[in-house]
Amino acid sequence: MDVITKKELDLVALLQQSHCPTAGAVVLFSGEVRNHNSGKQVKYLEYEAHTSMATKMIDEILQSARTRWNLSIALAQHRIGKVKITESAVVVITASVHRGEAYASNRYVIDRIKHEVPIWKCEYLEDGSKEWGGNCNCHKETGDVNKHVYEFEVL
Amino acid sequence: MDVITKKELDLVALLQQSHCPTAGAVVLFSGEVRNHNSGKQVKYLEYEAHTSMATKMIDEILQSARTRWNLSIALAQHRIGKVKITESAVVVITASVHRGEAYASNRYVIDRIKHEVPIWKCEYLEDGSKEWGGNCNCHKETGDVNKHVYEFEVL
Amino acid sequence: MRIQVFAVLKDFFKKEFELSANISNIADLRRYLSLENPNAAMVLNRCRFAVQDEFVTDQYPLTGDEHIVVIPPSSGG
Amino acid sequence: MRIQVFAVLKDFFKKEFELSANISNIADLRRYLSLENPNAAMVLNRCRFAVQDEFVTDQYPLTGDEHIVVIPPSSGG
Repeated sequence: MDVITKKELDLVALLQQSHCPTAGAVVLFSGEVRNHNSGKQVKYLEYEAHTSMATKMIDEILQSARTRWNLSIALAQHRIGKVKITESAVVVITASVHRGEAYASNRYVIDRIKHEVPIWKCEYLEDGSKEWGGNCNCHKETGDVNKHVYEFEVL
Repeated sequence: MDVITKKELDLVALLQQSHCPTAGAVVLFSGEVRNHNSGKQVKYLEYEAHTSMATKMIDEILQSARTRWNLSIALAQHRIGKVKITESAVVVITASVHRGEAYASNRYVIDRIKHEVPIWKCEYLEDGSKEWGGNCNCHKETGDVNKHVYEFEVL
Repeated sequence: MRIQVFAVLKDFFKKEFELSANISNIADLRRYLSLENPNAAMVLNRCRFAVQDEFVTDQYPLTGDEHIVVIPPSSGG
Repeated sequence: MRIQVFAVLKDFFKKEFELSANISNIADLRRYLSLENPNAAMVLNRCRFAVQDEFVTDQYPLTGDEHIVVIPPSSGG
């Protein structure tokens, strides 16, 4: 499976391969393109990645999640190129013995992907303009582009 | 859709109908039958429900989640009867503008279903014995069978 | 009154049965059932009771015409 | 050295270009690029830099043979 792909994400196929006799809980997260952002009407998004680094970093994040929460399954895939409204841009699936770990690790993986991994989105708006957006802004709080405020930590 | 069903849960169909132009985050939880519990080898589970009350209560829980987190989508389905290893016994899907709400509400719905709704599981073990199990034990802490310690609250 | 039990209680009682004893409220019923089957007493202490699909408290008065559901602790999911 | 930029930086620089200026480390490179295109200075201040697909610090010394990737703040997902 390509971690970074130009193809439409096949959530169904990924979900179908995510059942495991030792796991009691499977959590799937799908980050999908909304028709609105910060009050603006969005037509579609376009994602760009530094593919080699992004692939390596996502693999490391998944491995770290597997170890920390003793997961049966941890996978993630991020789409690049044009992604239309309601289509999935990123999917994360985690499976574990109990549900607490599946939720926590899932959140951990998506938070780290969003903050750290070299993937960018450009919003193409209904008014014809475009905007590179949704940047990680943590440096404003932490004073360091390598230090992030993760949602999974402040819950 | 029957909230309580004897049929195999169709996660794929449910996921496919859970994309919404206004939602940026979809979370699916599947509670699946494990081959082990408390050190015992499990052959399969059998679920029983007080269907009329369970249906009404799950509907109320979903409605409460929709309101509290302003969800685009909230659905849940619980299977009864025999459920085999790796099969899904319960599914919860939530969708919202941002991911925080989708995760939190999903957790809220499954926690309340597990603690409150009149559904019971019986474990059929590899050694031939059976065991009604996994009961909500919150009364030991709260002293009241109607007061629960929800995982979503202690996170 | 008609009593319906679920899950583990079916190991102690018939799934559904009539009761014509003089029972004035839910607390009474809980005691009555516990005395009838002492092995079920521990579970019964943790059960919720419902009349017409609504949960009722121990003080809920019974006339004898009710359909009462005895609900052991949940273990769904 | 070869510079590769991504995302919003492509509005300010060519996607990939050669640089032969005398630049001794990443902090120098950040300053050089900011002076070359002051409109990009704010973004550059928030960028991470990578050499051979590994993040490097401002103090990382440059010889001139490197392939350097300039990485604006992430916005995936």
